[in-house]
Amino acid sequence: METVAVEYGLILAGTLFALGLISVLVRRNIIFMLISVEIMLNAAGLAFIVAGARWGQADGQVMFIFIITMAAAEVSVGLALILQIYHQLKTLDSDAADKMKG
Amino acid sequence: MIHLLWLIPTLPFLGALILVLTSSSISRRAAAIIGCSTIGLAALITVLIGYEFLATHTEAYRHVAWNWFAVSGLSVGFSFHLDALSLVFLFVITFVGFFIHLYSVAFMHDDAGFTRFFAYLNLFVCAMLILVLADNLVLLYLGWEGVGLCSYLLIGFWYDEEKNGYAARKAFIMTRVGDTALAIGLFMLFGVFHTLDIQEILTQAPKLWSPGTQTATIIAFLLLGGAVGKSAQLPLQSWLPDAMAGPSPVSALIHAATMVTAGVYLIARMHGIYELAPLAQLWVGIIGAVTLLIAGCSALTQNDLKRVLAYSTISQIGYMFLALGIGAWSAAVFHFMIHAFFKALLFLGAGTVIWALHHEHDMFKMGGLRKRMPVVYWTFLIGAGSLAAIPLVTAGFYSKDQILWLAWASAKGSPWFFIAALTGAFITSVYTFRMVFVTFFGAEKTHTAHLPGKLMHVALMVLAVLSLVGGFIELPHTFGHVTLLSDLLHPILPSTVLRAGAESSEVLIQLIAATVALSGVLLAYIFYIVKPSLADEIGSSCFEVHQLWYAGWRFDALYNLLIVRPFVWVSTINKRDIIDQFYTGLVTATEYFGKTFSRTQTGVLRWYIMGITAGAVIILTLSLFINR
Amino acid sequence: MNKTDLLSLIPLWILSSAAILNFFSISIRRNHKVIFIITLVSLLVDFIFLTSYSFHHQQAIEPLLVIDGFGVFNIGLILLTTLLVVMMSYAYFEQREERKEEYYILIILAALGSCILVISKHFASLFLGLEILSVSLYALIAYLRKRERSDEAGIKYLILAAFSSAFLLFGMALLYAATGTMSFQGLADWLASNREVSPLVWCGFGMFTVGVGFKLGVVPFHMWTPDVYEGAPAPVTAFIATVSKGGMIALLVRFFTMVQGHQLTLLVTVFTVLAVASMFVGNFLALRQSNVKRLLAYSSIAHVGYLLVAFLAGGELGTQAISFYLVAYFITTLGAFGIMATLSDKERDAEELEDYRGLLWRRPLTAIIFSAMLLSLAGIPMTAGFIGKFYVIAAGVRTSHWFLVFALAINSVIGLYYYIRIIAVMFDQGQSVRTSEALHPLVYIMSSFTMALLGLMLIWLGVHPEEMLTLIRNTL
Amino acid sequence: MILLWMIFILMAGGILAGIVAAWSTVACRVIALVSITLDMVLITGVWMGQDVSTAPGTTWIADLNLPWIPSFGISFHLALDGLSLLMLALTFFLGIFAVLLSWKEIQYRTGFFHFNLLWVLAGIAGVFVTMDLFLLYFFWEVMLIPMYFLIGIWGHANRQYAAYKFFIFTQASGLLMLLAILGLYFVHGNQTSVYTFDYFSLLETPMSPDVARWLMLGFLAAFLVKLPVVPFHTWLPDAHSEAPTAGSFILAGLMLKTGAYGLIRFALPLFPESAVEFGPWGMLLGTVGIIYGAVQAFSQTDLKRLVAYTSVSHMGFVMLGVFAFTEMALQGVVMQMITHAISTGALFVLAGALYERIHTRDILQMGGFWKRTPFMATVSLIFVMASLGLPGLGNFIAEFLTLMGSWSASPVLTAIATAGLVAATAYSLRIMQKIFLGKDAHTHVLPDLSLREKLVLVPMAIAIIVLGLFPQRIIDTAQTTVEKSDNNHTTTPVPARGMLSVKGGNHE
Repeated sequence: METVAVEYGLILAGTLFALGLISVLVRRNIIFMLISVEIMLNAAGLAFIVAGARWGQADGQVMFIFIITMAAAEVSVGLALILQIYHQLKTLDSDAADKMKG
Repeated sequence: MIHLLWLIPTLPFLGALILVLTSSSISRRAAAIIGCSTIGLAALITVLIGYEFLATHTEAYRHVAWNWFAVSGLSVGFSFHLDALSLVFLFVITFVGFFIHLYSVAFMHDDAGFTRFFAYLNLFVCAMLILVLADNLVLLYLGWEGVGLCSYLLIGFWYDEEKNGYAARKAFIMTRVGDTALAIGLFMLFGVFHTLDIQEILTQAPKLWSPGTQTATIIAFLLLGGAVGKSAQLPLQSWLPDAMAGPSPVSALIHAATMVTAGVYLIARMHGIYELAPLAQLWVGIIGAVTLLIAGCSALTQNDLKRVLAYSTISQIGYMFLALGIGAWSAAVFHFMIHAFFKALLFLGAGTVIWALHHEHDMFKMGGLRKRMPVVYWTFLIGAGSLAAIPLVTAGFYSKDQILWLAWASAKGSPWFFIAALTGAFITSVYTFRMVFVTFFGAEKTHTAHLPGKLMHVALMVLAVLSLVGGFIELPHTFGHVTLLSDLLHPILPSTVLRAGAESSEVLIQLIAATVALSGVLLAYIFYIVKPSLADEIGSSCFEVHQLWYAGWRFDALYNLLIVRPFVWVSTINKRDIIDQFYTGLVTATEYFGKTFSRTQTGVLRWYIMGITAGAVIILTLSLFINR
Repeated sequence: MNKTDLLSLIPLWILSSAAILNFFSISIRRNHKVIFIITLVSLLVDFIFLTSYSFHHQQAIEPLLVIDGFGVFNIGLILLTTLLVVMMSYAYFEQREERKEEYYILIILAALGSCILVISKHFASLFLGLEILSVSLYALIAYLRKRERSDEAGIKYLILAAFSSAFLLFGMALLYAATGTMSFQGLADWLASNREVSPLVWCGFGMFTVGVGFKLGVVPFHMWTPDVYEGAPAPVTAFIATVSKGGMIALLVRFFTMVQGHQLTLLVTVFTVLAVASMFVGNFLALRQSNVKRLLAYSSIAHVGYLLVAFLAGGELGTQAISFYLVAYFITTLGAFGIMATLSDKERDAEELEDYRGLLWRRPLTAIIFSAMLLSLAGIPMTAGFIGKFYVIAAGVRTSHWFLVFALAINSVIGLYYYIRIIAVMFDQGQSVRTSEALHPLVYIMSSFTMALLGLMLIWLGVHPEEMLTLIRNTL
Repeated sequence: MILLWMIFILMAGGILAGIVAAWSTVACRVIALVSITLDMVLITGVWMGQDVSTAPGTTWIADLNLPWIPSFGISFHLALDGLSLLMLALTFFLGIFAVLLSWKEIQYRTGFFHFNLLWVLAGIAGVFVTMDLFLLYFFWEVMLIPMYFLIGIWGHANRQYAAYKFFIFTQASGLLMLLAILGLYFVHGNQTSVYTFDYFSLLETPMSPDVARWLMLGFLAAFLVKLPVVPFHTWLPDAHSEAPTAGSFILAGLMLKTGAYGLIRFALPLFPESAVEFGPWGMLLGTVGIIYGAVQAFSQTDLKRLVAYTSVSHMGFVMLGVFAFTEMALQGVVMQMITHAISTGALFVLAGALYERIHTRDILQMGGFWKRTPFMATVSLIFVMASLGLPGLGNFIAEFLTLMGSWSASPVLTAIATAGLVAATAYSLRIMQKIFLGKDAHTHVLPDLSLREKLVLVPMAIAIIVLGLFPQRIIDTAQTTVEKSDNNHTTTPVPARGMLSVKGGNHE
C-alpha cells in the first residue's frame, strides 16, 4: 500500500511536540501541564512509529507501546500527587507551589 | 703578657654580663665596683701589653679567639689584631673610660637605673675595644654596630622623657644610614679581594689597583659614608647635638672621646684604600673642612652648655677628617687622642656644673661658679684652653697646630684648607671662652644644690693633667721636635709628604695660629665680660643668621621634609594595605555572582521548564551549525 | 534469549523478586522490621552473588543488554549504595508514622531501574531502565506526603522528568529515523560508515543530551535539583544524589565510548559548555546558601561538572577517574545525608545551617564524620574525595584539557569556602537546642554504625586507595 | 625508618592527647610535650651521631622508601639531608615551646587544640622530609587543616575571617602546585614512559623551556604565597594577628619556612634553567618585599600585625638569596630561615604575653613598661635587635651572608635591599619605644615574665645569640645540600637582564 514520506511524518510529530511544549510553558494549571507533557510524549511516540515505518521494522511500534505504558504509570502517580497538592494548596495553579526557592 | 690581649674586650663584657644578669638583686656599691674594676683591669692590662709591645718593638700581634664563620671563600674569625694604631686607641678608650666610670659612680649615685647604666657603659667599652681590635671588617662591623646600640641605649637612658627616646632613635637610625653604606662597601671589597681581612686587603690593594681606579674610589666613598655617619660629619651630623639628652658621662665617653671618632679610626685603618683613591681622600678633607666651619658657627649661638660642646666635638672631628684628607694620618690620631682628653674633661666639668645646678642646661642661667667650685673651674679652664689651642701650655695647641701646618704644607693640602682650619680655630676659641666666661664669671644666677665630691675631682684632675702634658709626646721640630707618636705609628701609617719648600714657613704658621687663638679669646672677653650687651646687639642685628646657626643650619628641617615625612606619610596612608583591596574586591565580585544566580532559583515550575527549554534551544541551534 | 542469558541476569531477577516478596509480605501483614530484613538480605545476597562474576566476563543479551566488567562494577556500586540507604532509612522512617513499608518496594525498583540503565546498550532498554527509575522516584520523593514540601518536590520532579524524557524519546526517535538502528553499536557503525550526516542526527543527539542532562542535573537543566533535594526525605535525597545520577553517568560513559562520542565535535562542545557552566553556577549558587540540603544539591551540580571533565578527557584514565570519583562521591554523599537523617526529627529534616551550630561539642563523632565528608567533597587529602579529584585532574592534564582543569581548580577553591563554612559552624561554641526524641537504642547503634563504616571507608580510600584502583583497572 | 617514627609519634601523640583531654587536660599537655620532646631527642641524636659536613659524597643521612600507591607510581618516600635535618630540629625545638605557650592561654577544648597542634607539626615535618611530590602535596595540605582550626577556634575576635583567608589563599596556590606536579608527572612519563612522582627520578626531566617555565610557575605559586612574597602576602597579617599565640608562633616560625624550603628543595632543582631565567625577577620580588614589608610594618599599631609585616620583610631576604644562585646567599637563606623563626617567633610570644596581661595588642595603649617588667624588656630588646640585624645575633649572619652573596648577582637590588635595613631599624626601635620606653601612664597590673614564659624565652634568646656567635655548625650541616642545589645552576650569576643584574665588583 502507499506510505507517506518520512519527512512529513516527522514534521507532523515535531509540530505536535512543539505544540505540547508551548502549552506546557503557557499553562499554569498543573493538570493541563500534565496533559501537555503527555502530548509531547505521544509526539515522540509518533516519531518512533514513523521511523519504524521507514525502516519497515517493528521496533517503532514496540517503543510506542512502551511509551504509552510509561505515560500511564506516570499519569497515575501524577494525579495522586496533584490530589495531595490540591489538598494542601486548595488550588491547581502551579505557581502556587513555590515554597522552595533561593 | 701580650697573649692576654683577648682579656681586654672580654673583661668589660663579663662586667656587663654580670650586671645584666644580677641587675635586680645587686647593690649599688657592688655594681659600681664591678663596673669600674673590669675597665680598670682592662686598662691595666693595656698598659702592660703596651709596655711589652714597645719594649719588644713588635710589629703587630694577632690573636684568633675562634673562627666565626666560613662560607665559600669568605672566612671570618673572631680575631684581634694589635698594632700601634689600635694600641693608641686602646689606651684612650680604657683610660678615659676608666676615669669616666669613676666619675659616673658619683654622678649617677642616686639614679634608679644605676646598675643598668654601668651594664650599658661596660658593654659599650667592650664593643668599642672590639671595633679597634678587629682584624677583619666583619668583626669591626660588629663593634661598629655594638657601639651604636649602646649609644642608643644610653642616649635614651632616661626613657620616661619622650624626647630622649626620640633623640636615641634619631642617633641610631642616622648612623645606620652610614652603616648601610659601609656594609655595601664590605660587599664590594669582598667582591674584589675575596677576603675581608684588613691586612690582606691593605697588602693586596696596591697590587690590584693603580691610584684613581674607579672601584677603589667607589669603595673609599662607601667607607667614608660609614665614617661620616658615626663621626657626625656632614651630611649626617645632626644627630649628635640631640644625643646630649644622655647623661653627661655618656656624652663625655661616647659622644666625645671614643665612639664618634670611630670614623677617624676606620679611615686611618683603611688609609691604604684612600691612598689609591685621591678623589675620595680629597672629599674626606673637604667634608672635614666644611663641617668644622658650620659646626663652629652653630656652637657660637648655643645656650645649652652641652650643645656647645656637642657642636665643638663635631667641629674638632672635622679637624681630624681634614687631617686625614690631607694625608696627615698621625696628626689626625694625635688630635683624636688629645681631643679625647680635653673633651672628656670638658663634658665631665659641664656635667658637674649641670648636676650641681640640678639639671640646669642653659649657661646664661649659670655664672659666677668660679668661686663656688674652684676645682671644676680650673680644670674646665684647662680643658677650654686646650680646646681653644692656647699656645705652648696646652696639648690642644700642639695637636691642632700640626694639622694647621700640614693643611698648608702637605702635598695634598691647599691654602683653602688652611684658611678654613684657621677660621675654625678662631671660631673655636671664641665660643670656647664665651662658654667659660658666661658660665664661671659674672654674677651667680642659680643657687648650687650640691657640690662635687672627691671621685669627680679625681677624674677631672687626671684628665686636666693629661690635656696639659698630653701634647708633649709630639712636638714640632721648630722647638723640641719630639715625635714619639708619629714614630710609633710610622710602620702602619705613612708619614705625610710635604710640599717642596714649605718647611720654611712653619714658624710663621705657628705664630699665626697662636695669635688667632688668642685674639679669639680676647674677642670673647670683650663680648661677654667687658660689654655683654654687644653680643646681644650683634645677635639681634643679624637675627636670621643667628637662628640658622642656632638650628644647626636647619639640617633637621631639611631631612624631615625630604625623608622622614614622606616615609611616614607613605606608610600611614597605606596602613590598610592597598594590595589587600584587590583580593577583597575578588570576594565581593564572587558574592555578587552568588546573589544574582540564586535569584534565578524562583521555585516556580514554569520557570524551570523555561530554563530547560532554553537549554534545549541553544543545543539544537548549536547542533544545526556544528556538523562533526 | 537462551539459558546463559537468563543466568547472567540473575542479579536483576533477585531484585525484582525481592520487590514482589515484599509486596506479598505487606499484603499479609505490615511489619516494618520484616520488610526491612527482607530488603536488606536480598540486597546483600544479590551483592554476594554478583561478586561471583569475574570482571572479564563479557555477556551480551542481544540486542538490549550487555553484562561486562563495567556493568558489574556499577551494579555492585548501586546495590551497595542502596543497601546503605536502606540501612539509614530504617531509623529515619521508624520515627515517622507514615506507612513505611512500600518505601522499600519502591527503592528496590528504583535500584533495579538503575541497574538496567548501566548495562543497557540499546535505546529501548535505556528507556525502560530510566523510566522504572524515574517512576519509582516520583513516589519516593513525595513519600512523606504529610509534608507540603515533599509533594511540591514530587510534582515538580514528575512534570520536569516527564518533560525531559519526552525530549530524550524524541531524540531517540530522530536518531532511529535517520539511522534505522536503536542499538549503540549500530549507531556507532552507522556514524563510522557515513561521512555525510544529516542535521536530523545532530538534532537527535541534541535532544538526547537534553534528556540526559536533566537527569544529571547539569546547568541549565539543574533547577529541579535543590527543590527536590530539599523536599525529599533525607535518605531518598541520598538515593537520588547517588544511584540515579550515578546510573545515568555510567550509561553516558558507555554510550559515549561505544559511539566514540569524542570524535563528534557537537557532543564535545556541548558537554564542555555544560561542564564549565555547571561548575561555576553550582558553586556560585552554593556560596550563600544556608540550607544544607540545598547547599549539597548545588554542590552536587558542581561535582557533576567535575565529573564531566574526566568524562571529556575520556580514554581509559578518564573512565577510571569517573569510576573512582563515583565511588568517592557516593560514600561522601551517603555519609552527609545519612548524618542529616540521623539528626532529623519528626517535623522536619536537620537542614538549616543553624541546626549544626556547635555540633562538635554535642555529638563529637557525628560532627567529625560530617566534617570528614565535607572535606572529602572539598577534595582535601586523607579523604577519598581528594584521590577522586586528583584522578580527575590527572585525566584532564593527561589529555591537556588545560581550560577545563583550570576551571576545576578555580571552582574547588570557591567550593572550599562553603564547605568550611559548615565546618566552622559545627566547631562554633554556640549551642543549638534541637534534639530528636528518644528512639530504640538499636536504631541509634545501627545508624551510627553505618556512619562510622562510611567514615572509615572514606579515610581508607583516601589513605590507601590502591585496592580500589586495581579493582577499577580490572573492570575495564 | 626513624623519619617515619618521628611523624608517627606526632600523629599518635596528637590523637592520644585529644582523647586523654576528656579526663585530664594536664595529662594531655604533658603527652603533647613528651611526644615532641621525644622527636627532639631523636633528631638531636641523628645530628650528633652523624657529622654531615665530613661526608661530602653521601648527602642523605636517612632514606625511607615504601610503596604507597604503585598504580600511580606514588611511593611513601622520606629522606633526610642536612637542610631537612636543620628544619626538623627547628620544628621540634619550636614545637616544644608552642605547647608550653598554650599551657595557660588555652583552657577551652584543650584536647582538640593539642591534636591540631601536633598534626600541624606532623604535616610540617612531613613536608621537610618528603621526597615524593604527591606526598609533598599530601603533607602540604595536612598541615593546613589543623592550622585552620587553630586560627578559627582559638583565635581572637576576627578569627573566622582570618582563618578563611589563610585557608583559601594557601589552598588556591596549593592547587596550582598540584596541577604543576601532575604536569611534570606526565611530561616525565611521556618522555621516559616511567610514571612516577619520585623526586629523584623527576630531577633532570627533559622538557621544553616553555613547559618548564609554566610548571615552575605552578610550584612557585604555592611557595611564594606561603613565604609570603609581596603581592601575595595579605593573608599573613590577618592570620598572624588573629591566631592564638602558639598559632602565630608556628605560623611565623615554621609554616613560612615550608615555602622557603620548597623553593630550595623543589622549585630550583626541578627546573634549573627556568629558575635561572626567573632569577632577576625573583630577586626583584624579594627586594620589593623587603622594602614594602618594612614600610608597612612602620605604620601598624597592632603589635602582632606589625610583627607579621616584619616577617614579610624578612622573607624578602629569602627570596633575594634563593634567586641569587650563589652558595653564600643560599647559606644566608638557610640561616635566615632558622634565625627568623626564632626571633620573630619570640616576638609573637612577647605579644602574646602582653596580651595576656593587658588584653590589647594596640601599641598606642602601651609604653613605659620597662620599669615594671625589666626582664621582659631586656629579652624583647634582644629580639628586636635581632630583627634589625644587629651583629652578634643570628639574624645578622643570615642577612649579611644573603646580601653579600646576592651582591655578585645584582648589585643594584642588593644595595636597595641593604637600605631596607635602615627601615628595619625604624620599625624595630618603634616597637621598643612604644612598649617599653616613654612615660608609663597606665594602671594595668603587669607582672614580669612568669617562670613558664622564661622557660620559653630564655632558651630562644640563648639560641639567637649562640647562632650569632657560633654559626659554623649550622653552616656545615647545610653545606652539602647548598652545594648540591647550587651546582644545579651555572655557578656564574644570573645572565644580565636589564638593570636588574649589573655584574658587580668589576675591577680593571
